[in-house]
Amino acid sequence: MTFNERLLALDRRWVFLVLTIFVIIPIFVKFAVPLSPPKEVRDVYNFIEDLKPGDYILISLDYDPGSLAELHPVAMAMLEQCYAKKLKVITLTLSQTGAQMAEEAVRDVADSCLVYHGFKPVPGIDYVYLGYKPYPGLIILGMGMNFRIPFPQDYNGTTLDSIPMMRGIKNYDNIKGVISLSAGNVSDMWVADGNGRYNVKLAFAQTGVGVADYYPYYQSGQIFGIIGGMKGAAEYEYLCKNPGTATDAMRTQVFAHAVVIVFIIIGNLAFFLGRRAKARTQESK
Amino acid sequence: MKYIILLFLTCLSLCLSQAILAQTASSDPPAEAALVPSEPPAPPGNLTLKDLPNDDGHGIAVKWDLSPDDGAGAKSVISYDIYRSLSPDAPDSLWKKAGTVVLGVKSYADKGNRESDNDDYLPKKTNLYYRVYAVGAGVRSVAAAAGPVQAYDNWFNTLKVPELIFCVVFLILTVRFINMAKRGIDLYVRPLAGIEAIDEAIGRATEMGKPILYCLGIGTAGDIATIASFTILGRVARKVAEYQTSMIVPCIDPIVMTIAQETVKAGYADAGRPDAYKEDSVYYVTSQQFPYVAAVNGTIIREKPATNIYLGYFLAESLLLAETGVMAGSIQIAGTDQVSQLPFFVVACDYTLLGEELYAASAYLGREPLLLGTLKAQDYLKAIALVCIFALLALRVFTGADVIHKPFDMPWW
Amino acid sequence: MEQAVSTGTILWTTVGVFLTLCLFSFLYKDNPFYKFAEHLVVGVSVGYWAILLYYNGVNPNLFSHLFVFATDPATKVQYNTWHPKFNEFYYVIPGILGIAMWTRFSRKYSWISRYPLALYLGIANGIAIPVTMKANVLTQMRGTVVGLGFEWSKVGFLGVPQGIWDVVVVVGTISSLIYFFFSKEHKGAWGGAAKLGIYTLMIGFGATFGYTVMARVSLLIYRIQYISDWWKMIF
Amino acid sequence: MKRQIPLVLVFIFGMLLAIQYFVPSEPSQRGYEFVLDWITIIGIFAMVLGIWSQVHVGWSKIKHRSENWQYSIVALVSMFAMIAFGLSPFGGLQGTIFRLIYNNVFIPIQATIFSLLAFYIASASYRAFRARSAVSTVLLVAALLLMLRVLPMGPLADPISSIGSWMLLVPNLAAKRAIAIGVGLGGVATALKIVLGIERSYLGKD
Repeated sequence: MTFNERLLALDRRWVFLVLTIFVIIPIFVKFAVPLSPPKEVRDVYNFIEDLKPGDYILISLDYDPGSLAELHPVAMAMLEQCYAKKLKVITLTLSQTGAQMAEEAVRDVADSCLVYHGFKPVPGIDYVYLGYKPYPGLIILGMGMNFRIPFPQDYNGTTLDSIPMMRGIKNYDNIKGVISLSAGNVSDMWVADGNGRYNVKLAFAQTGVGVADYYPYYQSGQIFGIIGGMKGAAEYEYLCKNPGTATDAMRTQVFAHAVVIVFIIIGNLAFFLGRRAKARTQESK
Repeated sequence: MKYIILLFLTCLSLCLSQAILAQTASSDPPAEAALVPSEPPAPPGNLTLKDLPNDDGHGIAVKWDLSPDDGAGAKSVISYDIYRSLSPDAPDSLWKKAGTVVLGVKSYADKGNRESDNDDYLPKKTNLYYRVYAVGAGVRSVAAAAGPVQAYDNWFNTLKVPELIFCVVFLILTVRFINMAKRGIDLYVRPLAGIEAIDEAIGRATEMGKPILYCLGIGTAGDIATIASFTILGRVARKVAEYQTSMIVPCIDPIVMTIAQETVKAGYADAGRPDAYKEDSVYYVTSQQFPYVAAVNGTIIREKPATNIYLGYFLAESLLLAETGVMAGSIQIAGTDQVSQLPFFVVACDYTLLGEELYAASAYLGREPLLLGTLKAQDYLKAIALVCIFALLALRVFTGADVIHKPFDMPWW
Repeated sequence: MEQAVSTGTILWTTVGVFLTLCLFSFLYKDNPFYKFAEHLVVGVSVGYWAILLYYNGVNPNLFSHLFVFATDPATKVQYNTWHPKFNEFYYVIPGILGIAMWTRFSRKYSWISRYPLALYLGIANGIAIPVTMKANVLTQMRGTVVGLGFEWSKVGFLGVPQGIWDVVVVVGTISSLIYFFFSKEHKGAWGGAAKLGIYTLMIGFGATFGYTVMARVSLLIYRIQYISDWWKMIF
Repeated sequence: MKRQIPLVLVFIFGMLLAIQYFVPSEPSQRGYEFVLDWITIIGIFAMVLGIWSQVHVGWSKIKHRSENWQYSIVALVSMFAMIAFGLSPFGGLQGTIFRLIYNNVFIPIQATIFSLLAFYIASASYRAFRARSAVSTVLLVAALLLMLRVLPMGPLADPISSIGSWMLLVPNLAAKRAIAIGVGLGGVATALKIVLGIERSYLGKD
């Protein structure tokens, strides 16, 4: 049996074994994946980076626990970026099942800021979490008039006017931009009602499945950036120099994909070598 | 516990920050953003009510002219609230809120509930009255009651005309070609690779003395793909009986199992060997997707069937089954209507019936003129669909998008 | 975050991890561990499904129409009082049809079960005809005709106007449809169009396949996480 | 009696339900909902046949001591145990043991079987993606490009990613559309074959 015949008849269990090894390695060996974030992700990052301390930004965590794996890392990295830049962060959710999860995220990141940046953003001064209200389209429109229409109070029941950072903050005119992290069609409402009617500067983070549907909005300039799926999340973490769960998962993904690609290449090489060898033996006959 | 503490701390820090800020903020200008109820916007005008067409008689179509304050000014409208009542001068508490729409919208289809014990019950053939409020920032306009209006049953849904036309054309074509087939007119169909493979595969199983595994997918007996698979199963069973091979049919649904049993039995009877049919060869595994896959994979690896046939409705199990089949060294034939799973079958199986080829397969296998007739009808309707696409696109190119958009923007679609 | 984990939790999670490893062992070869896990999950799932059908199927869909239900004031759970009610007596029909399925236990009367089966198939197929026509044929036709923008000014892939790509979509759709024609052999120009169709299909399939790898690897990552969580819990 | 009446029933109910789609009136809607209940109820009663099939196949394996008969005991015991735990005396659907088994046996096993796909997708790629012919080369290249999107490709990342998006949005869309239209017509044809009684093998012989 020649070498390439043996390769062609390679037992699939070798594929399984190599894949297993390369999926497990990244769990123990942490190293940075060299990612090259595409423009649409860099646009989101640069937008936030270019804001000045004290600027207001609205982050809408419009996903449910089902999309947690892909969107939570973006939320974490982005919130930390905003807190570190001392932006005033308004957060809310338009997903019914996501209210508590979003609240925890907003607070957890604030807590971890103490460790990483030496200060703790204060609720009510540095950030506010407005909670969940039904009818996303109406909420988005209502906030265009005044935040107090859909959200007379924040998640904890404090009236907006008695929250220090919300004083004088009336509607989208007072904030620099909106970033919606969503797994579904809430994004369409943000485009139609938020950007379409009030010209809000808008960016999205979407799940890997849905992201393709929202690229046209990026191309047409209705949104200024888009972060797609686990890869986008890892890229965002990379830009923020804040590797988290998405980077971990991406490390495994890169390895797994590399394994599959290498095997495909090996298979084809063996196939071509075998075909040439066969042609040669036929010639010599 | 930790959350309670955290919540407590959050509240505490909030209170503290309030206290601190209360002192510093005293010099701040008054919070201009505060929601001061503005003047109420002007009410919407010209409220018209009609029975909602194409419904079960529990709906009213409400229309109005936008309020002059819609979309502009300090007292701009944010939304419109629609209320319904049984009497024009009922007190506010007896007006039921039927719905809310955002600014700029000037109609609302009020689809009530048809059960009289439901909170949102909208009675049929009864006088109803409506009010529409323009809602501004914290205030709403005045609203006058309009009505009466009554809701009626409708006997034909005019929005479904396109489907009706296509269905009727299809029926006519089918009947016409079946009649042609009955009269003995030869209907040509091109050869299909996967179909010939089925014949060969059964022959191979006979040579190897090994069974054939036929998997109907994870659909219920109500899924068309499963039904198409039954029609193929009958023919395969017949050939299996003729070749005197055995077959294994694991099913995911009891009804699927029952119909498959009848089908296989009939196939054996057609081949003239009804006694060779074994009831246990068509059996129920479980109704859950992944346990089913585990069991079928086990069967494949242990029985090492000469051929695996996967036809029907498949989801993620497509590749799970097909790769296991490769491990067992079986020839594999697959087909499904699930576009998302076709790539995996194409990659892992020897022959794949793509999409509608699954539906055509029974006609090919049986070669019965009547079945070929429906196949022809299918081709003709496909041609009609193509012509429609061409014509509409041409119309769109030559007349501009508006003309073509108009019919397509109707609620038909 | 140290949290006391109860012995019960550890025990049950260990069961889950053990079964997970049993199933992974199938990748090496069929073995008693896999066979055990396989038969266990089949049994459990049939039992689970039967119970689910009883509580969420028989009760709401049949018994609630034929018998008076009462609510337990303490637990708010509905229970069947077995007192017949008569205003929806016609629900006896599906009940009889269901019981007719059981005639399959008898050789002599098993033909009676064809009646409910015939009704089942008649109903399912009747519903399917217009719905399929609309959902597949008409919706996709509409997508082809008005779903695309045909914008010539907007720049798309490779700097080519988006409108051109929309035309490519239409051409791809039509040539793929031509590939599926059964009445005409793939010869000449027709065969050329069909060939274009099969290439379109293959690019689509390849892209879907390559795109899916990521989602499948994610599933594996979660499983490994599940095992490593257990590991951390124990050690 | 044994074949004719079922065929007539299929025709009548098939036609009625097809026509019902176009009739929005209240009696038609109520009738539709009632008839949908029939399907559910027939399915539930058929579950007894399913369980019987399980028991029958399992029991005959055990009785004849055929290969792997021991495992049939596992399947039967776990099935009846699960049913027993699910019955009211043990707390019904919310019963503790029922929930525990569901969460720690059923869910992990399901997720694990699903995750086997990661391995299978790798082995299938290795085996099947060979540039044997023009068609298979196209398949191979398309899949490869989409997989490369995930790798750090440096300056090549942007072009590869845009080719990938293009393939998903242009040829993939065309392929999906064409298949969907064909599947729709084929599905209607199949349903019509059953309703018109052209296809009747499912009714058995005699």
